[in-house]
Amino acid sequence: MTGVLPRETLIFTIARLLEGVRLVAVGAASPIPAAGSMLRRALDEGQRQVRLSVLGSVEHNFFTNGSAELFDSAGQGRLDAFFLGGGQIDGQANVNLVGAGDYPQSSVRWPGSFGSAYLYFTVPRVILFREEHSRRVLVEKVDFISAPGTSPKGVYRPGGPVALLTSKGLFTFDKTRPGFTLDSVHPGHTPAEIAEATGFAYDAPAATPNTPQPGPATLSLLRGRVLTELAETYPAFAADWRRDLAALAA
Amino acid sequence: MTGVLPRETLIFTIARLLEGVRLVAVGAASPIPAAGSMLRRALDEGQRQVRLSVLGSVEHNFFTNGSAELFDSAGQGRLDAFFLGGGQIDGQANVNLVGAGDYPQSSVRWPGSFGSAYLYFTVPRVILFREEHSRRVLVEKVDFISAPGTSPKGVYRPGGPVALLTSKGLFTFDKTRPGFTLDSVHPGHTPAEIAEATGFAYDAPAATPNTPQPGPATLSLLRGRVLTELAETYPAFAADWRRDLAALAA
Amino acid sequence: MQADLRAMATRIRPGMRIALPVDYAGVSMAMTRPLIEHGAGDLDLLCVPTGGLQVDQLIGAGLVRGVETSAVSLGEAGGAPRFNQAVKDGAIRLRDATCPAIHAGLMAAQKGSPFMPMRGLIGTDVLRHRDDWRVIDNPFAPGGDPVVLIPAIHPDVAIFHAPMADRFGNVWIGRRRELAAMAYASTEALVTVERIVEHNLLADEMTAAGTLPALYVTAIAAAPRGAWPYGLWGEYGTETDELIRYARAARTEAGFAEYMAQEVPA
Amino acid sequence: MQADLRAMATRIRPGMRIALPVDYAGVSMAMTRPLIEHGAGDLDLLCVPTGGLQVDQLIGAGLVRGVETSAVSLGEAGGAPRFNQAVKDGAIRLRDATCPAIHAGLMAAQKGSPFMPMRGLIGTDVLRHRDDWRVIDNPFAPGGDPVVLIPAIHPDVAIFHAPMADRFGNVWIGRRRELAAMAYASTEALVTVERIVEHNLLADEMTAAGTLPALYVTAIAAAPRGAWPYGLWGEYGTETDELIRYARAARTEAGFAEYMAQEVPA
Repeated sequence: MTGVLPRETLIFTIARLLEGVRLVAVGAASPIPAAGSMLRRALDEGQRQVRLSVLGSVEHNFFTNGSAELFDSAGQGRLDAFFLGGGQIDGQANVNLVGAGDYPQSSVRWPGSFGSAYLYFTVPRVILFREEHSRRVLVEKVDFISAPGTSPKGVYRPGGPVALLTSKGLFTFDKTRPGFTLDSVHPGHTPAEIAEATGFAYDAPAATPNTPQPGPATLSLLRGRVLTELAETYPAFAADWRRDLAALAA
Repeated sequence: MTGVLPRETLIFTIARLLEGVRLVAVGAASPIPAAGSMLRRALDEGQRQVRLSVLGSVEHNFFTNGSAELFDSAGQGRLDAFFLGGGQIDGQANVNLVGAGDYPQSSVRWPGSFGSAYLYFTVPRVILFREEHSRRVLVEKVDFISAPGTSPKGVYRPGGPVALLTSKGLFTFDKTRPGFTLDSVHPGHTPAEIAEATGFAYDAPAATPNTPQPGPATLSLLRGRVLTELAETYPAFAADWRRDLAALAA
Repeated sequence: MQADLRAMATRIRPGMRIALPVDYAGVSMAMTRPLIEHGAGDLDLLCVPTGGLQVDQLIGAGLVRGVETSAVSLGEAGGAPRFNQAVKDGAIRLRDATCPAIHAGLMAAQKGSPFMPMRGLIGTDVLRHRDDWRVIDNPFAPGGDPVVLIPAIHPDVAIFHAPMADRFGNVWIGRRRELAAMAYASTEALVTVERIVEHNLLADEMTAAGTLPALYVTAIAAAPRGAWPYGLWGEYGTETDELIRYARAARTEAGFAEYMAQEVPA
Repeated sequence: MQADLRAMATRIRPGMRIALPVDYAGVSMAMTRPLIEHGAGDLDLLCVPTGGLQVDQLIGAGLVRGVETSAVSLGEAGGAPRFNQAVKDGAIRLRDATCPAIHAGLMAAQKGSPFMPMRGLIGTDVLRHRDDWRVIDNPFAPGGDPVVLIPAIHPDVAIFHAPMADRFGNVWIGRRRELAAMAYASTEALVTVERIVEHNLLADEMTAAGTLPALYVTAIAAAPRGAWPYGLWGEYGTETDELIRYARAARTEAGFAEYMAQEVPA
């Protein structure tokens, strides 16, 4: 389907994954998850209230009890969805935000685990989002477990991963197996390309569908209201997006 | 020593017991402890800062984190002194704020333990203050321990009672024994009268001194600045005090 | 009686656990009569951390099954007569606590933790009568060092009164952070306010600092002088004479009923 | 360099544990160079709950023995070069944490409790490398249910930047309550502010709601734009270009030294 930008597919996919949420939090510097959450909010308007908190933002942060309040709200069961990236993500949905190689003297050091070692356990719908889809990122086994994909029976674990979204496709996660299943492939990509770029084993249907694209009404919401809202917090990303739209129209 | 009101002796005694404190907290409806704390603050001015918090007061309460902050400040070791009363106080300095008779269906029910079961453990200098000095209040053994006077070895106990002040006299508390020692008798009272009115055994020197009285400079501070400060929070008590002063002068 | 207060009261169902604030923090006295009229009983009241007039009236009205509290009194007006009578009669299940233990239980719920440890309490009869608390040896100490664990307290509903709310559902609680703590820990929060303002309280940092976000607030109703006869910090003082009048009347069941039948001044 | 900033820095002694806030909460960048000039080393930094430019510069200056943090980065400007180098070299003792664990440790200190329990963490390598944390079975659960205990964190000094203070020593921190949490848990708090006002911040309820009382504040100095190049909420934004300029320069030790030798714009 032409006329839809790759980033719009990602945003729309995130909005689909957020169906039914009441409160979603987005980390700093996460324009696509933020846009997906804003689209969800716009789509649900009049039916249910979707609240969105963007960490580190003054504008889109309604918390008033310091940086602990996000984690508290998760502990209270009020936070329905959150996004995690990761320097490495493996086939059991273990996430590594700390570094590659031996710990602590990592050969490559990333910033650190942030709140993942808590939020991955407590937020019911964690969406793994990493645009880079490569064997460097999607590995057989992470070098350091910032947060595990699943927990043994008896461990308090109301939360966990539901999906992994990359620039190439969407996987769902089955915690009973545990493992990923390829759910859909984004336009312009193929199942074979995904297999080549993925370092862990996963299930895949015989024929993997294409990732659904936003219809005209959704697209107009996305390019109108959502783009405007997003521009307040992510002006650079919004400008890029507008440039791409102009190129598409040309 | 004539010319000093009984309540002024009590206030001055409290100020003496507070020597060296940095932060003292006073419960609601405690004008004499509040006045003693204000006198301490006035006496120390220019040498050390004495902070005073009166619970439930808007004027004299500098806390900004709700009613938990008093207890937090005690846990942090910032609160040096606090006052406790008690429906019953026994010879081991156990305090009962809950009720007389069998628990829970007390024959007389008092409000409850408030913060005593924590503050008695954590505040280094707890002053037991109860004006009524009778065998009904000062008992052999309390019916309910809201807070114990001492704790076995191994129990975290940086705080505890240092003295018991009544309308008749002042006792100090020795936690090693444990027990009270009569320290001084207020003007107008006698050791024999105290023995008669006290329901628990205590040590007493062969000759018990009189409770020290404020000198002229202190008295003028007390009747000037302290009385004025106190009147903001305890207008009725201040008016009574002024009436007694007028009678004294007449 | 205002329709919106009555509507808020209908959210209360029998057997719920209700968190109510200390007398000086912002008691929604305006909700007391609607709660009694609504009549949902078997309530377990949690006083944060002590109770007063509202608790006494709900007990007097027969709606209360249990009370967890660090104290109940009418302050300068003396003991709480209906509470004291119910204690004597063994008519309510009493859970005597101490102020920081109630704060600790709410904090555990706020954090999503199963419990909070707390110093003190060892050797008290408060602890001895709480079979829902536990004592463990501090695992960080070389040996011994008993410490009390207070389980999380999860009220169904918190009810309180505050100076203002905005029309987006945010409530200004100022420095009375225990009101936020109650709301964080509770499933729902019902709030009465002196006034509802048009501007968003979160829109500037000065008002935002004292604001409980709408996320934690279920319903709001305007109730001017809604804490009366209690005062509201920064707004008006307590009418102690009225508390004394109540204390005298409520010494008997009949006197209580007569007092409660009177109209509340607007 | 201001004399009062220099005087504040002299309160730091070698080996102290220093709490520093997350980049958007109010970092006292104005104190960074005075701290380096003062030169007290062997510091253990506690990032509340993550660190950035200030942490990187203190590490680069060789003052840091250990870092406890949930992350260190320069945000949009990328990784923290001196931190990353020190990690690779094994030059600092690293205690990787997760944000709520740092909040929990500070909360334990605030409450005077020996530890706080925290959900999550089980099965992570974060936990596996923390021999100072403990796992116990939740005593309130029928069996099993492991839960992690985080010991109290007691920093010697908290250092942060806020919009204003009054001349009585009270500091307005707005809704950035982690700054209060840091101060409660720490023995001392050193605070820089945009401005010092004449009126008492506690005198009216609106400003009081966002005020950290002087009880917790050791020293205050005015340092206009004292968070630069970070922003200060409600005051000014982050100058990302400057962070990028630093990130490039500090890739090498020499580049770092050259950057730090430059004057800071007033």
